[in-house]
This record gives sequence, structure tokens and C-alpha cells, in this order.
Amino acid sequence: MINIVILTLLVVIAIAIIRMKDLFAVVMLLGIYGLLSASFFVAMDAVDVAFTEAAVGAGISTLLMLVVISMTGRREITTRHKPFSALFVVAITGFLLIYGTLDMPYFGSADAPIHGHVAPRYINDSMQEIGIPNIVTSVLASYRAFDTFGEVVVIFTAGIGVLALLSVVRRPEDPEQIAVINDSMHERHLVIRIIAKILIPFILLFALYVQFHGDFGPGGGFQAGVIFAAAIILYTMLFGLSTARRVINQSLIRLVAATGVLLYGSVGLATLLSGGNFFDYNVLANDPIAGQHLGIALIELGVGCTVAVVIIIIFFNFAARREMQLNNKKQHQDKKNKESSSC
Amino acid sequence: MIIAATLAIFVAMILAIIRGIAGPTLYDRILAVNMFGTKTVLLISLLGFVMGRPEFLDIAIVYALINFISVICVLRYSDTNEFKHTPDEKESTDKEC
Amino acid sequence: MIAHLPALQVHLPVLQVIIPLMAAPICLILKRAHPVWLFALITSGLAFVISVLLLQQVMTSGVISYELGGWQAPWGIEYRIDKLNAFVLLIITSISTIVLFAAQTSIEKEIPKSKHTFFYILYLLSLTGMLGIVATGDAFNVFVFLEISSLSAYALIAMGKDRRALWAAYQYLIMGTIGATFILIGIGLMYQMTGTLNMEDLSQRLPEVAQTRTVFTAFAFVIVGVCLKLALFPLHLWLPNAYAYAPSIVTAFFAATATKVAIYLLIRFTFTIFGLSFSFTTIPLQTLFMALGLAGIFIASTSAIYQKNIKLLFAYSSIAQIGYMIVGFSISSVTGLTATLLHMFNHALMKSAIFLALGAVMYRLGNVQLSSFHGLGRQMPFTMAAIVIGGLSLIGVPLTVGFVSKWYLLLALLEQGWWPVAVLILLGSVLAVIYVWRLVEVAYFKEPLSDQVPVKEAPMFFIIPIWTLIIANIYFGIDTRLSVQVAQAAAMSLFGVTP
Amino acid sequence: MDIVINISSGLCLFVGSFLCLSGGVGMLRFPDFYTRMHAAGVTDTLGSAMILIGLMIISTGFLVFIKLVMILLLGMLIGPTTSHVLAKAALHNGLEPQLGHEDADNKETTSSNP
Amino acid sequence: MLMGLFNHWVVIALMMIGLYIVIAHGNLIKKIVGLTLFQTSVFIFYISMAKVNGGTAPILADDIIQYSNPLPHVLILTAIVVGIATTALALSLVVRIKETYGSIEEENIQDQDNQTFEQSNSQKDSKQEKQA
Repeated sequence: MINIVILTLLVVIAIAIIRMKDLFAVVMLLGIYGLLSASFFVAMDAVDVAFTEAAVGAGISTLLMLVVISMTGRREITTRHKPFSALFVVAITGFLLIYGTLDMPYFGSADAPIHGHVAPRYINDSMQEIGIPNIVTSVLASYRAFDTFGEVVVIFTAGIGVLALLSVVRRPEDPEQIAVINDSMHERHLVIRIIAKILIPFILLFALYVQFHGDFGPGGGFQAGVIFAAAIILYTMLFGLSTARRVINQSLIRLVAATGVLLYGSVGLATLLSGGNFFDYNVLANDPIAGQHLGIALIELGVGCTVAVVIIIIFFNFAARREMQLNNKKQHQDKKNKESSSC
Repeated sequence: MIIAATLAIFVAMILAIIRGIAGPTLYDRILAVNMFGTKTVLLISLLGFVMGRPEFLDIAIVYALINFISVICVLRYSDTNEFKHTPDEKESTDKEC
Repeated sequence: MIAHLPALQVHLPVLQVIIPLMAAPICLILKRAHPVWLFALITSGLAFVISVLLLQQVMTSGVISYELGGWQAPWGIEYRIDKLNAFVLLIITSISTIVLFAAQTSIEKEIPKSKHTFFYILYLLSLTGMLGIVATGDAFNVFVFLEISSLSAYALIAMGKDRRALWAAYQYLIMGTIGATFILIGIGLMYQMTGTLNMEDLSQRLPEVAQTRTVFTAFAFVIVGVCLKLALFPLHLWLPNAYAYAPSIVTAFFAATATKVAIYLLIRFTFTIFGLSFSFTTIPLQTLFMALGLAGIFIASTSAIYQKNIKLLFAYSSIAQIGYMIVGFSISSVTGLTATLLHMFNHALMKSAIFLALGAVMYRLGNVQLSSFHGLGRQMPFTMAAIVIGGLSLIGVPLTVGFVSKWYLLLALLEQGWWPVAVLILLGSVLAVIYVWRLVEVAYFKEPLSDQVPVKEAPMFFIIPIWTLIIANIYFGIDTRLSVQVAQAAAMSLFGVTP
Repeated sequence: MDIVINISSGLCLFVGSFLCLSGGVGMLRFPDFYTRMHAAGVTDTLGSAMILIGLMIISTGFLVFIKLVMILLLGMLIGPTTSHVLAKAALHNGLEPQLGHEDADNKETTSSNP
Repeated sequence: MLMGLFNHWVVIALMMIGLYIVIAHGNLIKKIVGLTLFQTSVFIFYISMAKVNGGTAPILADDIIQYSNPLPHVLILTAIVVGIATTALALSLVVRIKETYGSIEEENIQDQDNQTFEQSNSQKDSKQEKQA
């Protein structure tokens, strides 16, 4: 029942997104869409996925889009090109898919082929073979560890790609100017600054909890990384980019991003050199279960480091680009003094 | 009673969505998203009890945090001129340079 | 630890992918562009050595299966190297190494200094992605590595110095992501009907459910997704601009390898996973692909004739060459598939040579408009000669590799008695003559423009890799034993025929 | 004992749901941004607190209880803060509260996408 | 049948809405939004096929016998990461496009490209004529 309500709401939001011209509103709705689909995942028992989708779909991607919209302008120009050919393509694909669903196993039926063959082993034997209760983590980090390695490399690639496209050489900053900006920001953001100061340590702590609790409940390296990054982003938004850059050294975090991937890979190499196959954690310790625990903990750490740092890098580069554009604009029109509005 | 509460939350969510779609101002939408977020937190907590496995409340905590951060982000990045409310100011800054 | 080293032989399949992968973050730590280049070159060379060893091993002892994590195949991820992937791996690593040799010189003028390190990292990641797609025996793993190679490709293309590179990269990103998502949907549907993701396992379990509509839909989605990546004729729109405005090195690398990987995927999905009888008897794939391939050859070759930007010209020619490969594929006979595989190899050789030579022209002249080529035959004799030989190879003149693959393609067509198609293929080559001739005419028979600054021959870092490729072009055109033997063996194993 | 727990939790949940609903209605029906924010802000905090307390009463494990407390504390901290910040930003950026007179239509046309 | 396949059909509707936005809208950010919708709908599709009636979340506990299928969850975790990576890269491309073209509308950008293309062609042509 719950799924029907949520899915209907999702369709309503999606249609509203087509109709909206104001990109800002579109992104707000996209945030709602992310939260709703995450609730759907909870209703479908996919707690780990819901965790990630909430942090990523509703959190990080909305955030990045907002930063970009603040740089590129808010309104969509209404012309749609070739709506009919688009409709045609979409209709064909849609009908093909609906045709394909007609003899699909029904939703929720336990005897569908998907629930036979491969999956039962994960459910029945993972406790003996891996020894942790969260099956998703066991599959993710051990049975299909190589997919997860690929996933880490994907996010690393995105980080490098953003660096290659957006990174700017920064001029040395004038400390006085920073102080002035800081003061004005301090006045404007007084209340949230205080609240954020209370919250940020809590968020960081929570990220650590998620990182190490991933074996027993929803969570793990990726989710922890995103939450950690979210805390840093919160700090950056309230205390300014230059302050944040002073706290978090740029070349250091690039190093951490590389180390995360290398840590993950070298767990594999270690297993390889101790005589097992790549990612065969059983050989890491005398007891296979202990080996699995060690291997999973290490690679989760690698995932966490890389994800957190890459998301921070991505955000910093977008924010720095925005700052640079604003500065350029300011130089262009000197007559307009900084007329900063507040929140 | 839990189920009734879940339904009530759903109705409140629908109302928030309507406000989010209708707008009309930017701040109405932010308000709608914020309210939607808090309702989702409640929904997740309730769903845990409905489905009999309430130990996954971590997700609700994440929702609450993410919700806060995205509202801050919206406000922080809506302070460029383009997002100012008064219409006449909008026209002047709108031209692409 | 050292004691285990000889045993690394067993781990070659995974090392093939892991070595360039691990090299990428190390490059980020090394930081400075020059050592990073050397390091990337060594890594790529190492990958090349491994792929040679793998091919040798496969040719002598048959399929290698490697279970990652030590988990049995359908539960864990399996790397499965047969003759086909060993052959494709060899193509990718060899071209990558040769092209990388010229990289340092070429990007000096095309990419700002501060971004050189990122360039090499993305290059290695892209290499990793392609190797991963080819080596894996797991359908979902294909998607993951496909995304690694695509994401790095988008960023690499966007690094081109023309602003149109950005727009081309964006378009490629949209199309590529739609394609990858289609593949993801297809994999999901297959998984739903069989409960497995392993390719070998899928091929055994799919025939049971082959009559369901869901499997048909899965097939359609996978094929459309792969064809988007492949730039098959009606879905090719992203390719010309992406190749034309990317940095020269990137173009040389991708033109030679990226589409080959997509063709590999097409062959893998149709032949291995869905099976020959499903792909070609149940579904009219044969006629469809034949028609699309031929349309691709003619339309792309014709557009190539009208291009003023030479990189754009050869990008369109790439689409036409993909048409030849698809025609060979659609014949669905051993000879036809041999022709496709041979052409994959040969096209990689000639296109990378041509695009590297264009990179050299770009290095000296700063653009590759047709009008800048006036009299270039005398100013840059080695570079222009390489382009001409590569062009001859594209046409299919005897003693070049282009001839060998077209010969096999014609043989395969005549074997089936489809001589009208054979005539069309020959006509397609005539179009190639026209567009290559336009370049030759300008470069050799026109005087340099009055306001054109005379230029010197390209530096050695260009000439050596270009001529390595050109010599390979001629060598494999004369001595066809090696390439034909491997391609034939791979084709036969796909058809289940024992030689 | 069970009855007491069930009834008290049910009561809390009922009050909470009622507050949430009324907040939603207020959010939809009130004439301008500030009144809407008032409706949402006031009911959100108390409503979610009541629902969470209701859940706490019937929760079994200690960890679950602690997590619920944490959510409650977060809600108490975050809800009023966002309301404050939102109102401040809206006022600062020139969104005038609508005082006393009916010109909602006029308001809407100027502020929605021109 | 309606109840059994409802989930799939809604997912298809969502997919098609996403795809439609990508194809028909000219605004680059809107296209990315469409792409996100499209990808999210695929996630929903995978997750709904993992659900087993009466099953619970695949985290082992003593008193539970039926679990939903964990494998699609794992696959979608990976796919979500891929999705955010693509979005981040696409957005950075949009920022650069805005900087160099001054616009993020597809038609506008294509017009500009065609203009520069024709200009450069005509310049070259005139050069050639002079030469002749």
C-alpha cells in the first residue's frame, strides 16, 4: 500500500518538474523527489540504499545543482525543440518496456527466478562465510568486492575530472579582506553559526559511527564518507571558503583521495601476495572469518576516505569557481559595492 | 494508531508537495522542502515500527541532518542578486554579461 | 613474498586491469607532469606485456577463468579471458602505449601546464575502464567499468582547447549516460529472469526463458545501449564533434580503442550471452544491422567528403569504418566475424597513426583546417607520408592492412552469395578515395599560402610512434599470418567450431 | 501495564498527527509566506516531538530509544533554527509581510515567475 | 495483474518522463535533472524487483526467516555512486560552458557554434580565392 502512495507522489512530482520553468523550483522538487524515493527504498526493505539515496540524491546532488544554478542563472527559456520527435522516441521506448513487463514475475512474489539461484547463498551462508549480519555489506565488500572497487574508482574519476575542468590557480589571499568578509558573515549568520558549531562535531561523530557500524546495520564507508563531507560542506558554507581552505589543506586532501583508492587496492595486492586470489580476504589472517573482518574493515576505510575527500574536492572546486566569477564580476562593475544580502 | 499516524504524515506530505509546486515565492518552496524533510524523518521512524524492525533509525537521523544542510545551502546560495525578491532589481541584474 | 612472484602468472587477468588502475592514484601523489608521464608510459607498457603473455597463454591452453575474491563464479565476480578478449586487450594496450609515447609533446601545446597530471591520470583511468570491460565475465561489472572509461573520456574530451570541446563532451555525456543506463536496464531485466549476473551462467540459463517478452526487451535495451556507445549510424551524432575537438592524443587513443571496445561488447552480448540462435534467428538482427552498417558507410563517407576540418573528416570516416565492422558482424559466419575482428585490429592501427599525425600537424600549425595543409607535403614530409599511407590503408589498397580486412569481408559476403552487398562495399571504398584524395591534392599539389609561416618537420616524439604504427600497417598487410590466425581462432571459438 | 503504555503512546501519536495535519493545512491555506511559516514552524516542532515521544513509549530496545531521543533533540535544534534563518533571509531579500489588507493576488503575480 | 505490475508501470512512466526531459528540453541543467530522474527510476525498478512479500531488510536477526533479496541493493548502491559522479562531472561541464558561451541553452550554443564555423570557413575561402 505504502509503495503505491509513494510512487504516485513521485509521478506527480516528476510531471511538475517537466512543467516548471524556474530551475530553482525544479531543484527543490528534485530534493523532495530524492527524499521520497529514499522513503520508498525503506518501504522496500532496502535500508542501505535508502541511506545512500538520502545522503546523495537529496543531499549532495541537490547541493551541487544549487551552487551551479547560482552561477548560471535561474530561468529556463521556454522553447522546447522537437517535442514531438522526443515524444515519439519516449513512447516507443515506453511501449517496449510495458510489453516487456507483461510476463514479468509479479511484484513481491517469493518464487520469482530472481530470488532463486544466486541470492539464497548470500542469505543462508554469509554468516558462516563472512561472519557479519548485514548481508548487503558482506556482498558489497566481499562477494562482489571488485564492483565496489570499481565504484570507488568511478568517484575518484569524477573528482579528477572536476579538478581537470574547474580547478583554478588561486591568488594568495589578503588576510585583511578575509577578516572583513568574516566579520560581515559573522553578523549575518550568527544563529546558524552557533547551531552549526554544536552540530558539526555531532555529525562527524555520527559519520564515524556509520563507518564502523556498517557491519551490523545500514551504513558503511560510502555513506559515512558522504556524511563526513556534508559536515565539512556545512562548515564551508557558514565560515567561508578561505577559512575552510586554511583548515583543510588542498594538496593534503588530494593525497588522501589517492591513499583511499590505494588502500583498497593494496588490500587486494596483499591477498594476492599471501597466496590467495585478488580480494580473497581469507588468507589475510589465520582464521578465515578474522581475515574477512580485517579485509572488510580496511576496504570500508578506503571507501570512506576517498568518497569523503572527493566530495569535498568537488564542492570546493565549484565554490571556488563561483567565488572567482563573483570577484571578476565585482571588478567589472566597481560602482556597485558589495551589496550582500543575507540569510 | 501507528498506521493512522503514518497516514496523517502522508497527508501532511501531500500538502507540503502542493505548496512546493505552487510556490509562489522561493521561500515558500524552501519552507515546503523543509517541512517535507521533517515529515520524512517522522515517516521513516514510523515505518520502522510498522514493519517491525525499528532498529534502522539511523536513516532518520541522516535525513534530519541532510535536510538541515540543504536548507542552509539553499539560503546561502540564493543570496546572489538574481535571487533577490524585488522585481525591479531582478530586471537590471538579469542581463547576461 | 618474493617466493610467490613466479605464481603471479596465475593472476595475470586481474593484474592486467589492476596495474593501470593503481597507477592512477599514484600519479596523483607524484604530482609533477614529467615523472607522471614516464610512470604512465611504463605502466601502459607493462599492461602491454601482460596482454601479450595472456594472448600466448590463451592460444596454447584455452580459456582462463579467474575468480575474484576466491568466490565461485556466479556468486563472486569472474574474470574470463578467451581468445576474443585477449585479442582486444592486446589492441587496447598496444595502441595506448604507442600513443602515450607522443603524449608529452603533444599536450604541451594543447592543454595548460597545470592540468597535465590530471590528463595522465584520466588517460590511465580510461585505459583501466576499457581493459576492465573487456576482461570481465560479469555483466554488472561491465557497467561499472564502462562508467569509469566513459567518465574519464568525457573529462578528457572536454580538455580540448577549442570551446566546442566542452559542448561536444556534454553531448557525449548525455548520450553516453543514456546508453549506459539502457545497458543497466537490460542487465536488470536479464537478472530478473535468470537470477544471475555471470555471463557464462547467463548464457546457460537464458535459453530456458528465451521466449518471454522480458528477455526480448532486455535484448533490445542492451543492444540499443551498446549501439549508442558504438556510434552505430543513426546513433552516431555525438562522435564527430567529440573526436574533432578533443586533444589530439585523446582522439588518437579513442578512435583506435573506444569503439572497438563497444564492438567487443556487442559481440559478447549477442554471441556469448544471448547465444547465436536467439540473436540471429529469433530476431531479425542480421538484416537490420546489415542495413544500418551500409547506411553508415555511405552517409558518413559522404559527409566526410564535405568536411573542411581534417579531424572531423577522419572522425566521419571512423563512423564509416564502424559500418564495415557491423556489416561483417551481421553476416554471422566465421569468415564474416573474422573480417570484423581483423578490421578492429587494422582500423586501430591506421586510425591511431592518422590521428597522431594530425596531432603532429596540430603541434606545428595550431589547427587542422584543410586550408592549412597547402604544400605541407614538402614541409612535413614524414608526417604527411604517414597520413597518406594511413589513408591508402583506409581505402583498402593492397599491401596495407586495410586490404586484408576488406578482402576477408568480401570473401565472407561472396561465401553467402550476397554479391550486391559486396559491390556496395567496393563503392564505399571509392568514397574513401575521394576524401583521402582531397587531402593529398592540397598537401602535395598546391603551393603554400602566401601568409603561411613555413614549418619544420614534427619532433621525434611524434615521428617514432607514428612510423611504428605505419610500419605495423604495412607489415600486417604483407604478413597476415599472425593477425588472421588469432582473429580466425577467436571467431571460431565464438561459433563453437573447433579448427 | 500494557494498556497504560498503549493508551499513552496512542494519545501522543494522535496529538502529534493532529498537529502535523493542522500544520499542513495551515501551510496550504494561509495567505502569505510569514503566516505559512508560522503554521509550519510551530506545529512541526511540537507535532514531531509528540510522535517521537509516542514511539519512545512503545520502543523496545535501548538503542532504539536513544536514537529516537537523538532525532528529537535534532528536531528541537534544527526546526526553530531553520524557521529563524528562513524568515530573516526572506525579510532581508525584500519579501514584505502582508499586513492587514487583502492583496494576495497582486502579491502572487509580482513574485511568481515573471 | 494491475497490482502485480503496478510498480513496474510507474517506474516506466518515471523513466519516460526523465528521458523526455533529456531529449526535449534545451536547458542544460534541466537535461541533467532529467538524467537524474531517469537514473533514479532505474534504481526504483531494481529495488522493487528485490522485494519479497513478507520479507524484511537483509540484515540477519535471530527471529526472522524471510529476507528481501540483497543483491539488487548492492548493485544499486554502486549505481547511485555512478549517478552522483556523472552529475558532478556534467555540472562542471555546464559551468565551463556557461563561462565560454555565456549561455546554457542548447539552441543558443548551437547557433554560436554555427556562426563561428561559417565565419572561419568564409575567411578561409576568401584566403583561398586570393591565393588563386
